[in-house]
Amino acid sequence: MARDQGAFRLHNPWPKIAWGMVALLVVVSTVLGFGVLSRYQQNGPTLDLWNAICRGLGLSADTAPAKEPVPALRTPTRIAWTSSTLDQIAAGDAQRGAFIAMNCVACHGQGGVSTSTLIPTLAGMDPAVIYKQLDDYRSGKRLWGVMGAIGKVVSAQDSADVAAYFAVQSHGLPPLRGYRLPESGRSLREPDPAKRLVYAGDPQRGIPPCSACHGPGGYKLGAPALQGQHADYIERQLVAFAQGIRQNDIFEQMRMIAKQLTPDEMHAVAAFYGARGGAPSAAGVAVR
Amino acid sequence: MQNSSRLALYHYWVAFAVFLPAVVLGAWQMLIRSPLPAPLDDPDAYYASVTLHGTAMAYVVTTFFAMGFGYAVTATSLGRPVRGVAAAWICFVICLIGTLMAVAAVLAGHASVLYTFYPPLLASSWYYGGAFLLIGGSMIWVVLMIYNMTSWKRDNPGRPVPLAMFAITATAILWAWAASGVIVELVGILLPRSLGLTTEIDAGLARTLFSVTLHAIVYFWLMPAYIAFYTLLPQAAGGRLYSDTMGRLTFIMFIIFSVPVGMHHLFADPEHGAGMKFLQSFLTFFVALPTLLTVFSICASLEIAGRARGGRGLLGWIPALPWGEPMVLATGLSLVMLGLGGFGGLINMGYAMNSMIHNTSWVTAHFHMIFGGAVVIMYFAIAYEMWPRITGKPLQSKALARWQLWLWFAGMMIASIPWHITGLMGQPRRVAVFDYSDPFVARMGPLVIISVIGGAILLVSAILLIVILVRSQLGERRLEAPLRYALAVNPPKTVPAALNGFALWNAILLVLMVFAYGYPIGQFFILKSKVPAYEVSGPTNSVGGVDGP
Amino acid sequence: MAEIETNPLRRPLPDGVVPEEEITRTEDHWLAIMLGVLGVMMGVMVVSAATNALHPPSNVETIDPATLHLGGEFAESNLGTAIEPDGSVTVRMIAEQYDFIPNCAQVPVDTPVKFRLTSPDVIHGFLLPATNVNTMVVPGFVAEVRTSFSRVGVYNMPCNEFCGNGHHGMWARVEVVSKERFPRLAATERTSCAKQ
Amino acid sequence: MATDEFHHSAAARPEHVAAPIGSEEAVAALRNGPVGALVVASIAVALLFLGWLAFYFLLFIPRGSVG
Repeated sequence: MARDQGAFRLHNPWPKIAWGMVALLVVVSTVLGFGVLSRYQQNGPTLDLWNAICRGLGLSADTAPAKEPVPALRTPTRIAWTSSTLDQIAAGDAQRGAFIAMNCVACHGQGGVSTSTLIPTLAGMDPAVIYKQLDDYRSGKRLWGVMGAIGKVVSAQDSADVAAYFAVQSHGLPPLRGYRLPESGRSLREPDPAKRLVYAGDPQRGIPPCSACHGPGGYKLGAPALQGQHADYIERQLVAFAQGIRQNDIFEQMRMIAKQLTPDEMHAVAAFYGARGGAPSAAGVAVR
Repeated sequence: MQNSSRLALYHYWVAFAVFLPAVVLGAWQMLIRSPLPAPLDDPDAYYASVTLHGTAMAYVVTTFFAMGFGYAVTATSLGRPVRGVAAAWICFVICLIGTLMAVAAVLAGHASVLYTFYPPLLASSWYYGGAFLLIGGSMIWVVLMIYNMTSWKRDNPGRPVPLAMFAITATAILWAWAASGVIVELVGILLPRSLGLTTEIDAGLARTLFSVTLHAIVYFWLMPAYIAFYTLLPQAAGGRLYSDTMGRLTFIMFIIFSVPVGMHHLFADPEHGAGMKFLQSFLTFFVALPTLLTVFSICASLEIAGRARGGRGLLGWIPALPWGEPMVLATGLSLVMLGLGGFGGLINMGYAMNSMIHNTSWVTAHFHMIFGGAVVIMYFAIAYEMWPRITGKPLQSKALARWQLWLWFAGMMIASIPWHITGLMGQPRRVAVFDYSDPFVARMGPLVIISVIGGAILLVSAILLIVILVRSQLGERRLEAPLRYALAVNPPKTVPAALNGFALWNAILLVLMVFAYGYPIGQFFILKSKVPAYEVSGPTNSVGGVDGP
Repeated sequence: MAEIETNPLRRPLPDGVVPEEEITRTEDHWLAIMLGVLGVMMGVMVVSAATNALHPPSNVETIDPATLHLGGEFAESNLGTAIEPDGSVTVRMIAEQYDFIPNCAQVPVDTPVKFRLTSPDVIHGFLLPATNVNTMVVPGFVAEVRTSFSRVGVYNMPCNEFCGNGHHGMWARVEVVSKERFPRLAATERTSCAKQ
Repeated sequence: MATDEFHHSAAARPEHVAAPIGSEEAVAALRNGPVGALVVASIAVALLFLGWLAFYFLLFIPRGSVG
């Protein structure tokens, strides 16, 4: 093909014109893009040619003012979802976790199915959630009575094991995974405020739909499934986030959302999840 | 029925059978975004629906239509049976399996990532696998088109390849270049991650690779329409093609300029410097050239026809044209939408001006005008032109076809023009539901309702299309009418080698691609930008809830 | 074949009436005019981009998305609006599934503003309607937009890129206030509407 | 086959070539060159061009700086 087309024989008129045009395009666009336009930066000094080329390619970035002072660092947690953390959680040993979990029965119930409405059910909870909360108790990022002391005696490995154990327990929170069938009444036109908040959120106040992270149908790493959780517990956590008592949510997300909610809305959303949870077990039904 | 006719017919039917439900989804999506009540107002259903609508329209309808059109053009323009029919059927089956896999994954709720994938969102491997089979499978068609053209050239040395065949081969080559980006993204990044072979995704690289596809794919969709403009329209109008050479040059320019310009879809992205963005913005200007050339050539061809039919005076040829012919009517309507859509495109590619409309409804409006309007209406016209030739039965009826084309045009205008305006007002794309109690959003309400009406009209038109095609095919009367291509005013006896093949242009495109994409893709081997993936249907790996150890 | 030969409809034009050269010349003229039109547009674009320093937002900076909250520029204590020594302001925000943080930023009018955003999870979009502020927020990269606002007011700020099933709930706001109303911040202070 | 050589640019076989008008009509139609087509296409491109300039200077630039 190349031979009878003479694609590289520049004495033929077509290849000559075509290659010439291409060369022209390349030169003109390079000069304009890197030699001219990249020199002029918005709200910044004009760059010399070398810096303009580097910036135009993306090799160098906009320079921040040198060593600006920053506020005292405040972090919500020590946990980051790095691959090593996720690997440790994934490697949790449920059998070993079962032994550790015997210490949890008194409050969190047999098999992690809590009978107390202010204590969360752990059965079926995502192991990453349990792992992170235990670490937050350990580091004092989440403060809640006895859990702080318990957090200090369990190691990271213990946390992963116990998380793995609770994750596979049944009769607790229904599985987070899987798709829910589409259903009408999940948009912003839904009159029931709780259902509206759960499935559609409230964009005007910057509140995303709860279900997008907490299910049903949604998932976010580190966010617990709420369906079937005790309503009183959910409501208390929302209040704690709103009042800043609880601050271990990464990027203030739950604090920001909870501050926007009225007490009635917190109650309604909590009741929605607690009541619609499909009664995990007879003992697990929230008592109100 | 001739084998190549059956081949074309099967492809067309898959395309149109997918087209109708996809239009239904589109109309419903407009409804749920509007202030009007919609059945099944569930945001999750919207995102699944957008994924399905995009996948169906962008990959399935277009690929099957182009393949079917390619076989029909090959058989008729070369005047001999398609070579490699067995491979063509294998290709058909592979693409169909891919389609079914992808659709099943979306319907199961495991693939709400939209047809543009958006890594690090991660869908089920069935979706990516399906997309790969469909797009990768269509490469068999690409090879068949090139093979048919080159073998004809070998058998007819020194003769010009018929313009229609030259153009469909250009389409195939363009599609191979275009698809290379998405195929590398699927095989190199998304499939391995969704199968659990890798742990991280380079979102910036994935987006850059997809941008190679994202603009050129639009020209892949567009090419059958342009082939109709050049080779079918002049004879339908009763005239001759103004210039055969310019037709060839147009298709060559499409190959060269539609691929190394994809980064204008990434103007707002943080992973590329402004210099590289300017280079591709600059090249994007040249992709307007073949279209501007076509506008003139087509007007000139129509003028010849109109004058031959008795049109007098400067513009008297326009009313003299046979507007009752679906092909002529569709072209007129198509050019109007192409003008409006092209205008939007000139705005989008304008370097910094892109910031004004990036990811707003303006963009949705733009490509619906171009693809949903200008291109798809020509698909209809091509189908109306070809149905009698491949089924051997007359069209039932031309009047109904005219209604269908007018409705499609009206629907698309009514739907898209308000979108342009809401886009300028700042309405974001791909949002399932809007809070119309917010005064900022409320101002867009009336415009959104108007576009819903347009959507309903489009749906009526799509149903009408299927009715016409089914009625025609079930008809009794037999008809013998071979497909005919337009003769140029001066049919060239010979053409320069450069206009009779693609080697030179592929070499030029390769150089331009290295220039435009070499650094933008190469930089990811240095940048540390890999990030974890986020599965859209919840965890399926070991950190998942119920699947624990 | 003989029939075709004699069919006048299929005969090429007699040479010299409308020679191919003339057709090519007409098309060439058209092509030249079109190149001129496109050239003018490109000229407008290049000149105004140079004089006003108009670019698509394109600052290439990478960052580890998993550990943003543990320290550095995007720790929660450093989010919000900061005043730089030169009097300009920098707004640092996180775009994550499915919120902007802070979800209401405050900036002074007629002041150089630099938005710096990044994402700890998936791709988001940052758009202020009726302005040219518009960028993708890609995890692993810091997105930066430099601008200044000439009009006081509240700008809605939707996420404009599909980021998952909560995408439609991801709206925030930017409040542009007069210079007098903007708080005098110490170098280590950060502000947002929520903190007022 | 030399007689139908000119058909090859449209289709390889004569039955697939359409020529609804003969040479005389085509000549007559093009006697003044495609002036009407030039007018129509020029108007279309002019509208496009002016519209683009209007968008650039009346919409884009007033929306403020970006970079």
